Amino acid sequence: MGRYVIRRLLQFIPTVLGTMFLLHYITSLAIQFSGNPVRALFGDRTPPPALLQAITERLGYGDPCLDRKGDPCLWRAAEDGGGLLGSGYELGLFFDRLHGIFFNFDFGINLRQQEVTDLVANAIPFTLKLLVIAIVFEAVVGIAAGVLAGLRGGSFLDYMVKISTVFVISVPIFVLGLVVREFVGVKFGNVLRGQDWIPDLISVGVFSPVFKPDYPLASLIIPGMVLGSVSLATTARLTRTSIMENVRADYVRTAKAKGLTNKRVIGVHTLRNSLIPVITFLGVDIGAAMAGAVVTETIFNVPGIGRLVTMSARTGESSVVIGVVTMLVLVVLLANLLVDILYAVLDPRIRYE
Amino acid sequence: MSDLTSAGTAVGGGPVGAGGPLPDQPATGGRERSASLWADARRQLVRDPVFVLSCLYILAVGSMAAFPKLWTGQDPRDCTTDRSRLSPGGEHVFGTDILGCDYYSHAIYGARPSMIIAIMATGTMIIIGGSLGLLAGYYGGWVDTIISRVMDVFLSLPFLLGAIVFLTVIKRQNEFTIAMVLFLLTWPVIARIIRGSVISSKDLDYVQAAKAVGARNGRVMFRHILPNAIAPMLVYATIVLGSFVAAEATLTYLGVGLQPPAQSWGIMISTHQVYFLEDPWLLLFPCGLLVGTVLSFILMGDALRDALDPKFR
Amino acid sequence: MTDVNVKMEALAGVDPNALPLQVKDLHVEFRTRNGIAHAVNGVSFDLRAGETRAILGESGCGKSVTAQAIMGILDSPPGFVTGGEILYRGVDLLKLPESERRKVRANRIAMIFQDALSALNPVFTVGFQLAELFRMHRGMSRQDAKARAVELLDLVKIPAARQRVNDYPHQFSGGMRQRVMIAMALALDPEVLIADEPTTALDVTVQAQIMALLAELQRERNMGLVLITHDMGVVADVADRISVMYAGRVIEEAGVDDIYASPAHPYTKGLLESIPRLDLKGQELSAIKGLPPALTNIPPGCAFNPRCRYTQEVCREDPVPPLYQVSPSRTAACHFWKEVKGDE
Amino acid sequence: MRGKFLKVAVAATATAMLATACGSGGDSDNAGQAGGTLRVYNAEPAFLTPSGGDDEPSLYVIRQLYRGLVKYNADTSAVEMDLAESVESADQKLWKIKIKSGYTFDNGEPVNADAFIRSWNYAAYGPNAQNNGYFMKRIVGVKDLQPEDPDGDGPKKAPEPATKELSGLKKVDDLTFTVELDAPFSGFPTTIGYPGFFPMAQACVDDIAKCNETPIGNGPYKMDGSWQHNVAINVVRSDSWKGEPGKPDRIEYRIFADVDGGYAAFQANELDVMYTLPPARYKEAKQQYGDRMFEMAGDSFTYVGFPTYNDDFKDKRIRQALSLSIDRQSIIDAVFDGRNAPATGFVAPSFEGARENVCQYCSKDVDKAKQLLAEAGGWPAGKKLILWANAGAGHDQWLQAVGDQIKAALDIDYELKVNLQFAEYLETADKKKFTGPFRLGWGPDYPFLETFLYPLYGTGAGSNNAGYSNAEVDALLKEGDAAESMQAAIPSYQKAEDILGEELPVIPMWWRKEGAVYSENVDQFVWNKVADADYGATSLKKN
Repeated sequence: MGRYVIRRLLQFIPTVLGTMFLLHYITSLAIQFSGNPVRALFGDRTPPPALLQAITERLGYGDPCLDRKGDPCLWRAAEDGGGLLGSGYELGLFFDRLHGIFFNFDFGINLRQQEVTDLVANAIPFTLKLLVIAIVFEAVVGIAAGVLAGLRGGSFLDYMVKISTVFVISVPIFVLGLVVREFVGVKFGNVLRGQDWIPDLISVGVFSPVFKPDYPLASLIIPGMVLGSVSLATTARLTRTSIMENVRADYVRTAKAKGLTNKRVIGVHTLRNSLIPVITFLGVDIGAAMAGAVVTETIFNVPGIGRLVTMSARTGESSVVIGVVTMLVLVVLLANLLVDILYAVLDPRIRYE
Repeated sequence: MSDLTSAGTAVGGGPVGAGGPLPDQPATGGRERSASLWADARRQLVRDPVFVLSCLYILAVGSMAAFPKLWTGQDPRDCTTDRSRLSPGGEHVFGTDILGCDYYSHAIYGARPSMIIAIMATGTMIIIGGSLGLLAGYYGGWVDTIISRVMDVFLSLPFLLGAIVFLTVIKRQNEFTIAMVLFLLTWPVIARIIRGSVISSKDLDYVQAAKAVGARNGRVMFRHILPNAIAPMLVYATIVLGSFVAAEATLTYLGVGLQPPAQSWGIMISTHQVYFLEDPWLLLFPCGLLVGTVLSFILMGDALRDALDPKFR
Repeated sequence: MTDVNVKMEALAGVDPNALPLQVKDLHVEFRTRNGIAHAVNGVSFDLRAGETRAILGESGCGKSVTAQAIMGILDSPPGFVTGGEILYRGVDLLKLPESERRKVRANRIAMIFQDALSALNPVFTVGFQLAELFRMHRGMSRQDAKARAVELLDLVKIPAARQRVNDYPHQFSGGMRQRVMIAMALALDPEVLIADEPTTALDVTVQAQIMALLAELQRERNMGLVLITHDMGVVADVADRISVMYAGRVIEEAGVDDIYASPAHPYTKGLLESIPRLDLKGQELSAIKGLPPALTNIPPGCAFNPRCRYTQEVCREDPVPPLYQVSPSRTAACHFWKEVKGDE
Repeated sequence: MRGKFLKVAVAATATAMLATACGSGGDSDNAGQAGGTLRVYNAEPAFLTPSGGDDEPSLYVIRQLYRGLVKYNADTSAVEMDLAESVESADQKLWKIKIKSGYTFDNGEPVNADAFIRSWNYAAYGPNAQNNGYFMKRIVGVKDLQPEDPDGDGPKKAPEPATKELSGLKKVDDLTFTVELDAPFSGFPTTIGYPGFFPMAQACVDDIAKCNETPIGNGPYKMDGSWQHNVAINVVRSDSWKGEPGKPDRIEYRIFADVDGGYAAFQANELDVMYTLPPARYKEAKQQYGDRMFEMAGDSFTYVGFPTYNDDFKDKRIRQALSLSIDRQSIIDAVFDGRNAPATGFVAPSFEGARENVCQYCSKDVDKAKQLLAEAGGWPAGKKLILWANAGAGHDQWLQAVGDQIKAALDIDYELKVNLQFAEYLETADKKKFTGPFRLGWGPDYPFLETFLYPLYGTGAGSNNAGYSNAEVDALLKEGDAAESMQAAIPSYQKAEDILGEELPVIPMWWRKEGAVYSENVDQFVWNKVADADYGATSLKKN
């Protein structure tokens, strides 16, 4: 177990560095090819060059390598001519950024000169709540539907689950989100709000068409369900397949031959094995759900990470997009690592390899 | 679409190629077995109404993309603001959009970019991702280590976020760049499938036998190992085609996809989603076509997997 | 090990003097997309206490399905028992409600599977899987059940049982795993043990050890043993009586000595001839030509007729050959059993 | 002056046309009820400091937290003294400003001459990188605070400015100071009502980051808690404010990522005021909330500029012909649901001195267009007209309609070039690299018609993206700047506008109609022609 974890950790390091270099190179290319993003800050008005320059410096877009198209910004000519090992070069912007991230926890600032770490810190509680709701929703409903469908393979119920899940996968999530907001949040919500006997928590909170600061949790339930619905389909199908495979497994037959009750055969012997891939999926899905939050949060006005990324992408603030994505990628990688370890915990065959 | 990297598992079920296609096949008759596997699969597929319907739908959409003139004689660029947002009916079967362009011909012509993106991205993904997976699985060792680490790097980018990052940076959003971004973010999935499949089949006896009689690496890879990997790859590719069609729409909605005046379903949906309460058909028609296409691809993939995976017989 | 023998509760209608197991005219079919497969077509046999009955046949002849039907663990759908009776001490198991039938499993009739690696749940320790029996059927506490699990592992001669009880199945060698399987089957001291190819997956030396262990335990407990196998060698050593199956039917039933001395069905004869024998070194080994029929498409008449060298017109026509009484204690389903028997 | 620059930028980059408010004048002297909580729609502000905030969402908050020297009349947009006792000048170049005594910041610091000088210096100082530094451009000494980069965009950094103070600002006594301008400007008093000229406390300048999160204001409202980014900003009535008190006890700015989400919240009765509407919901809103909707012709200008530096567009007859082929109203009806007013001049209709039909070529007349085109020698055969707009903001739609109409009228085929993101698009504009007509917008800085003229058409002016240069226009603008009063300046500016109407360096397209809706809880909604929705003056019904 210990060795397994260490091996995974060692694999983790090049992945993180590789991912960060990828993101760094993309940002650099962006600036190299399409110019200074600070300019957009001034809109139709042309700013005095001095002001533009000052803001550019503040934002750290002043490195000369950003003027050379295609330069990966790995090295720069050392100012004193000596540089690393007398080569005349020293570590460039990429290493500055790495240093910033790992030693100072500095992911850069946005065009409004707010720290990306602060932006994320403000946004993350909302995204976390949303994610928890989404994952719980997709896990509970998805697994339940998957188990039912899997146990009765080929039945009407199975068919229903299959069709509805494929359908959910096919509808673009933004269409689903918009329809839910307008019909469930506004139309149906207004009907509820017109009824006095319905508690505010339900009518004003849960059925609020958009996130509401007064009901920080209740008003996230519906957005969370929309976010979860995409992976809900996946979870259900994965569970279904997994159950169908395991229900025929020899050890399930053994369990039956042991005279165990049906409940125990399914609940202990089948489910435990079937859920290993599902739980792994749910873990990996955290990353996907974060990405999905980009759409959901925009539609339901949840002030989380996803909305932050969308708004930054729309205004061309690549510094924020990159900063946030870098941070998210670190989170995703960490989550993947944990999932792998969890996998080893759940499946002893991996553990003792 | 939340994440294409999970779409395979999503739709397929277990990691499609994880255990190799036929883990229990007798060591010798691999080739014959796979031959009869394909024949069986074909027999089963033509009897499956879902598969046949899906195929027909895809064919229809494909012909819209390839030969739009077959479907409509109207020019989608013939617009006049005088007939903005007419309801469906009469001369304009699907009505007109806000600029007064015929919506039906718009929808027909809109099939092309969506299909081009999906096909180009999937094709590149299969060729490059497949080759890398083959190399990694076959040679193992440091080749495998390097390729696997690079795969990890790309897999660590959640699909939508990665696409947003790449496309905000590229800023030239056309069919080609979008397809390339989709490819970049998804090739590791297919590479993984192939790699797993190759690893599980390279120790099979008939492969060892081929090596023992001195077959060259290339021949062993392509004649003996690759055929085993084709079934799971085909299943995944079909499903991913659908996901890419949906992804195009989502990216467009987020403002990083195709840009007007290009015509695609994604653009039609995201331009008109704001009108869906007033003039729902503006959203309904492109959305219906899109959902139908995605649905068909996924159902096709499902049927293929059921047919090709003996476990589900 | 006497306290293991406490039965949970009496099964209504049990006649202690009746045979522990009687199978009468059992029919099982599988309803698949490609048609109905007739896996078992009227199998009958008896089993006395302490007796070992071997069921012999090629893979796909329906012997494992018969075993599963007896245990009531057929995958259903697609498998369905469509006729016959399975009597445990006079009680027809097929007529029992599931909740009653469940109590028969492991308590009175237990089963050992072929591939212990896949038959043991990979994610639980063997201790858990053994203890589970005592917890569920005997209502023991976890601790007591665990202690019993250790005793069982000792019983099947697994060294260092106390430590190994916490190991997972994949940490055991093949032979050890099969011992675990046996321990699991014997845990509740059943009267009938069905062993489905218990040694097929094992090395020859290990095979012998396992068979010896089984035989020893059977003797100690006076259990009836149904040994399902395709291995004539194994049968010769341990079996008392043999039922030979082909295409879902018993085509010959006899004491072990009779069969080996003079088979009365061409199929049995073929099987025997295909065993390499040291005393016939140098001669060509004769194998049965062709393949067994697909169960969805069994030929009319005698199912064996396409492969049989005694085939005549009558064999190709329905009805199938009846079981001819070859001697008071043996039957064979061949129109020409006399010729077969005499033709050495 | 009202910063609509970024409003345009936001509109261009965020959602499609993010309309600002609409409204008619509720009048402020007919006092409604006081009290209650007013919940209003807002987007995420950029900054909550007067020196930094120049976008619409910021200004909506800043205007309630801070107050400046002058304010604007809600109905007439005339300049009225607010914190200033007087703003006077003999030569329109040296202005003397006297401040009323007794006003303080929330933290007790006095609002005196230093407070203004401090704030303006802070904004102007280049290294502070304050957006509103731009507005100090007329004050003497601003060049010393914003030095030029010696090698353009190159690796060398701009030198550290020698001084941190504008030499044109002089304190006379505690409550009096003088402002010296580079050149005479008669409109100066209108400019200082813009939030960029509001005062800042010393404590605020000392820790600007903290002050941005929890502003130390001097206005009728003060912060309740600090800025909850992307969620809400809450303000309550301030006790230290000596002027006319705000009506609601509390104003809650709910922050939305896009206007559609905000509208959904409004429909669910979670908001009392939406100062803008999603374009696509305009019809529906009008139907549903007709009696609670304000509409007003606004002052956001959309135009299609000509690259006059490009040979194809040097001949004014070509420019006139293209303008004549466009039917503005039909595009407005189709694409905007009628939410714009066709432009026939270059100055917002609501401005004093604005006239109709300054542009003779701004209504559709295909025959005349063809004739003018023929006179100019026709359009180069086979050459496509390239129409430019920035990507992702929905401009492509109406521009496509423009192209369709030009094609129909003059048989000139067109091509849309709409794939540049806003930053890159603006850079293309700055570098004068457009190859065809381009879409841009403009919002006024202050309620004085000059704001629509010099910045866009003055030779070498910052936002003269058409590259237009006309000595006569320049002279007339200067004449207006030096006029002895704002009234006296108007005729000169009008003459300049007349020349533009003939020369057509840009095609005026339309003025956006502002539209706002408010809930049943609102008793009297107040819309200020310059400062837009005035939440402090809006009263709520008593429950």
